[in-house]
Amino acid sequence: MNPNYIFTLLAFITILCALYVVISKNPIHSVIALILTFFSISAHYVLLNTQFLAIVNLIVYAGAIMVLFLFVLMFLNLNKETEPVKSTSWLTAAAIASGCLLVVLVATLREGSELVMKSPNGHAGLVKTLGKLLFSKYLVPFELSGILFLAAMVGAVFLGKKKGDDDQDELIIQDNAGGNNG
Amino acid sequence: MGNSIFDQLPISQYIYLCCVLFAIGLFGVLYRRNAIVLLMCIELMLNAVNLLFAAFSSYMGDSNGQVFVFFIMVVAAAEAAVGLAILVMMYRNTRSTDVSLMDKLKG
Amino acid sequence: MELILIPIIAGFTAAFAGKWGRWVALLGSVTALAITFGFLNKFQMGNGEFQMIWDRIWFSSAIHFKTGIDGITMIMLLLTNVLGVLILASAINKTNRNPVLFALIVGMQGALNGVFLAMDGIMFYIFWELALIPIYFICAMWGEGNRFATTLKFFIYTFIGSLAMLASLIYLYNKMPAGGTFDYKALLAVNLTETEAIWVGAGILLAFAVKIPLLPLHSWQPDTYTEAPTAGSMLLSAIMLKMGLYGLIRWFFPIVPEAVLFYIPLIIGAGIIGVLYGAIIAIRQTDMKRLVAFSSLSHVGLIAAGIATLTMEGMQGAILQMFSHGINIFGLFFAIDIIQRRAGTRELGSIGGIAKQAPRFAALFLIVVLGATAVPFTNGFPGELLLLKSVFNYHTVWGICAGLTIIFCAVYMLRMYQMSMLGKEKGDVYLFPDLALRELGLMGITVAMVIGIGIYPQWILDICGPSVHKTILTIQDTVGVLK
Amino acid sequence: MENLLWIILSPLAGFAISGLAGKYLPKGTTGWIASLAVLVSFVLSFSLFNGLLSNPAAIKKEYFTFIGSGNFHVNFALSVDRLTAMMMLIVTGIGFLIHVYSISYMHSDEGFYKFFAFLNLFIFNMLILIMGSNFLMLFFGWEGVGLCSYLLIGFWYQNEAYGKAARKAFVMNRIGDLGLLIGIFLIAWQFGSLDYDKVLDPAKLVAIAPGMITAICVLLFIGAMGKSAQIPLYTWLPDAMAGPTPVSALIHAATMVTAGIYLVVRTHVLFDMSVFAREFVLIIGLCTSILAALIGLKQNDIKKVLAYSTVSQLGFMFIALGSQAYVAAMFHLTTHAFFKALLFLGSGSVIHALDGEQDIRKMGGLRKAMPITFWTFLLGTLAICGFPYFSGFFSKDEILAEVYKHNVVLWALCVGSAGLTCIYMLRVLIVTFWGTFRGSEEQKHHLHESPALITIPLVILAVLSVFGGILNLPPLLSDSIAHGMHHFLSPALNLAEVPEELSPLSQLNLVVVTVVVLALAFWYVRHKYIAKQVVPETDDAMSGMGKVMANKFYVDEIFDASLVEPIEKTSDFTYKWLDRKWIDGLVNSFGKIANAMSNLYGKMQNGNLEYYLLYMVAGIILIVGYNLMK
Repeated sequence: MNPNYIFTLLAFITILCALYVVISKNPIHSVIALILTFFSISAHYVLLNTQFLAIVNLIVYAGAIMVLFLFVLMFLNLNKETEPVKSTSWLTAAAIASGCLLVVLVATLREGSELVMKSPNGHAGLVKTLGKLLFSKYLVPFELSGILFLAAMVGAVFLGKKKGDDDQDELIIQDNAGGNNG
Repeated sequence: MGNSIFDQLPISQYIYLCCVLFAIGLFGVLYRRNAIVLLMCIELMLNAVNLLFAAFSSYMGDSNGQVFVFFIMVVAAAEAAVGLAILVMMYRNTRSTDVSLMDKLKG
Repeated sequence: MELILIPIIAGFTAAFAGKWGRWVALLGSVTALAITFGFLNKFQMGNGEFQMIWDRIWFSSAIHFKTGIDGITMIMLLLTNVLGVLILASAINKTNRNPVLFALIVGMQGALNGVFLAMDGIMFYIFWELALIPIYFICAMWGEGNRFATTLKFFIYTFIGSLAMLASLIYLYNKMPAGGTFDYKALLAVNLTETEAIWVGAGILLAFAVKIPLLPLHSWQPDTYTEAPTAGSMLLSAIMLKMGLYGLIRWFFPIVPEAVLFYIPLIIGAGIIGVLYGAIIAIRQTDMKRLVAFSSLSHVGLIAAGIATLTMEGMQGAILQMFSHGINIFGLFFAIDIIQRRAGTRELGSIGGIAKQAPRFAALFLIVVLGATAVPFTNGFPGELLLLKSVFNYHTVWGICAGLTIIFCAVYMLRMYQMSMLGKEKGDVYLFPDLALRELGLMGITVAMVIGIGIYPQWILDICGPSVHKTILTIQDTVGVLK
Repeated sequence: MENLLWIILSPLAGFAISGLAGKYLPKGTTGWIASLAVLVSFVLSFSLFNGLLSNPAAIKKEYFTFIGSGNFHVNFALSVDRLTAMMMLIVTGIGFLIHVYSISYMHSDEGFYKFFAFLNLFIFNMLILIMGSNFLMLFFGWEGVGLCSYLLIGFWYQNEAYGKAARKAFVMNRIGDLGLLIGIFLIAWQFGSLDYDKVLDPAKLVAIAPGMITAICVLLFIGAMGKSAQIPLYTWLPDAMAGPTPVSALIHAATMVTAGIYLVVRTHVLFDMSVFAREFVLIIGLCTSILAALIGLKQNDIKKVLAYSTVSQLGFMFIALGSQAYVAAMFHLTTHAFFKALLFLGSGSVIHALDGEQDIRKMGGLRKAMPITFWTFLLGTLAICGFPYFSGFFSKDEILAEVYKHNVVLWALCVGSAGLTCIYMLRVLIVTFWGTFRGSEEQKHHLHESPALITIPLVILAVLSVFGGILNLPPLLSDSIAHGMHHFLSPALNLAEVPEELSPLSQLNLVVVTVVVLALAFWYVRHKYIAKQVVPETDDAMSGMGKVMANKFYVDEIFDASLVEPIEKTSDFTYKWLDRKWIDGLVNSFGKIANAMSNLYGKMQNGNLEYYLLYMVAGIILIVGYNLMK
């Protein structure tokens, strides 16, 4: 099968799903669309012969992160189409900005594509190769990323903790809540 | 066989795809008001970058690029965790996840 | 050296001396005057070189604290210190007893002395800026009307000019071979191409032209003069704008002689147009201070034009006229201040007939007005005569245009005098007490100087003559004989 | 030799004493001190004059360098030659008489001491003007007398109209002064010196371009125009009558206004070189003379009539100067000083008696009440009219003869002008002193002859007016004493010893024609004002040409509309539009731009996250785009 067809198909799905992420009013739909996007991206990885990344992408993104998102959505009960729509001027501004960036990026990276020395190597994406690299050359960053995770975890826990101890905070929260309800 | 993809498919295709994904993500970041969707769009942009990294890495036969993708994923995961925690905090305080309400940055 | 430090120290002391502040300030000021007279005594007449040079390394080996006195400086020092004392004395005994005001005035006197004494480019620049600080606070703290906006405008305006000057000085320094200094003589010695000289000159000229002010950079002036407190207006017009004119003589033409031919017509043109412009506007002003401000614009335009002719007559006339103008404008502002304090306004048309109530004041004020009108036997005349002659010799048409000033000046000065002092009593002048002893003394000194210089102006010309001659020679060395 | 300095210092001292101490001295004392100061000058001048009679060499004295800068060197120096001496006698002599007169005239004025101080200052400046030995000294005095004139015209400063008149006088004088000053600059440029000795040296003049000399002459004459009230700068003089009458007599009739004549006579060497300048002087003089006489015909203010008469007579003097008859001009200057001072003082006496009334329509029949004033005024009038054997007859006749030599048409016009003089002067005389009194009852009750201090100067001046002609008799009458003034002045002026003469017959003819014209004028006035007892109509009743003449041909109005208003409009325009709106506006616009930018950036920092995101993206696009462009 011509990889061009596969690529085109995958790209089509990817972009479609990505667009739906942005367009959909319901956050739940967005999440699902995003998961689909991630799947298609993983497929791209496979196509590129980078199996490790494909797997990790699925596990980390489609698995862990997106579940987190869903969890938060459920937790906050946000699965309604309550989001107010921004004005048309914002729509134009956003469209123009992203359009411009698109043009600029394409223009920049196209030059890069010509510089690429095409010496593809089937082993580049293998788990073995990557594992060797990670535990030799990138050992320190690898360990550091572990610390980063720890910090992120602590931070997330700290932030997410309900500050019941602090009366003042509680008061403010109640006030706000009252204001919103009223 | 495995190499044929690199011969038949020019890398520019990936560049276009990634740029479009990135732009879509950006558009979402700018246009949407729901903070969760915002975060998701950021993930989308990160993925676009990841994909590009991976593409270049494969085309050039250099694994270093993929290591970076790995690290980006690490950072993205951490970012998503912390970001969502902040979001929950914000929701507790304002009963909303509308970023338009986050206008207290003015000095 | 002492001349700079003593007033500044006196200023700092005075600021914290509370009730005694003004006397401390006055003491410092008078001491400075005494030192000036000491210098005048030591001064060798007929010597065009710098004398009594005092030279220490300041920031680095390139920047010295170097002072020296030549004839031109001597006159400016006399002007600064005589008027410094007078202005301080005129400000004392007013309703405002804040020692900071007096401290600022006397500090300003020190900074001005520094400007005139400096023989080092950076030192000149530093004192040039230093003089700006007290006047800013004087105007902003004791001014009237829209004082903050006006003062800020003045400050920024002059500051931009000064920065341009600094840039020019640094450019000159970079042109020197390694081991150069900002010394006056070293700056003189730098050779520039004509284009370079024009650009360097533009930077320096901008600083001076704003301060003088030359048309069309004058628009800070009327507002600032009008809204500044009287002491501020006096300092600004009597001494500070002389910095610009002095700068033209000392720091502009000799430094960029290569560009002289380019700048002469420019400065003379701007000066003469300023003469007419200021005079014509002054004719219809009703605020006395604003009127004097525009008359000042007119007078300094002529002075600047005279300097730019680069002739003995023009430069000496300019120096003489700077001195005279300082005295006259002090007298005018003082008189206006007296009127304003007693009648509550200085708006022409709402006062009149003061002469009837205060004949002595009327007589003294008249003499000052006549001095400003350049009537013979007053100080305005000889300077104006020399200036007009130099401009006339430069170009007949310019000369005639400048000459119109003697007509317009008579019109607006006498209009001001008549509307305020003569005619039927009008406004709140029925209980206008005649001059008190202090005021009488100050006006008396002013008038004595007006007439004294009017009758024997030659002593000023004698003091500055050789230095002026040397300055002109310096310029001519580069340019060749001008015209 | 120190006398020279004392001559000028004496009035200066008088000024200082009366100015500073006058307030505390009794009025009489101040007046006498001031008069004495002038008398001292007069006596010293007279002794100088005596010395010069025997020895015509000029006396010169330099005191100190006044201004020395570069090539420009001017000394404070005095010099006296015969011309100067004559002027000094006129100034100090008449000055003294008028001082004495003023003691009585001004006795009730509260500014008495000030008045004498100013008078003394005037004498001082006038002496500087004529005694200075270079052009700058002349200019000093020139401006100085203008200043004194200003001070004295506006002496009653409470009246705003007077103040305006004073200012007008000063400003108009300054216009002339500018001309003079530029002339002086030209002289300094061309001759490298301002000393009379060096400039007025005929040998040197040859080297100067004729055009330059013409320019100098015209500029000097512009100065003279201002001071001596010639067209177009004459309108200040009638207004100057706002000053006290002695001032009008001294400054605006006898001395200051003749400074222009003195200037031209002094520099006649230059004028001799330039035909154009002479013709210019001649035409201006003639026009002024006729115009002023015409206006004078219809004026009803006694002082205004005299003022226009002065303008007219000054025009006459310039006619003489234009026809190179310098001695004749000086002669007329002298006699005019006598009789015009007399007339002014006489009118002052009348005004004094009538308590400030100046309108001749409210006078009349004063002949009996004020005999001395009447008789002296009559003599003065006859003298100015040129009644045979009075001083004016000789001086005017000489001018007419000189003009005749020059051009017959001009001569005819001059004779006409002399006739007009005769008409308006007699009109004033008759309307004032004949007929019945037309003032109020109260004034009538108060009518009295003036005190001796007023009448004595009148009598002295009357005598001089009658016999002043002796100074320079034509040879027609007697050869031995003829041309006294000519002989006296010729060394100072470098003139030939004996003037060129017309034949006795044509002289006689001229005289006869003149006398006939004058007789006609007499007859007309007699017919109109004595026989018919016509009183000038009121302002409203005037019409046609008469109204135009009474309104001074609207010259003032024309000046207002063509000069004053445009300048004021320009001033407003320049200030409000050009200065405030554009120049200041431009400067402020920098501030405004900065402010607007600051506002803009301020708004951008609205604290909202989304905006910040947008800015960030824009920034990225710009940076990447910029790098791309590179």
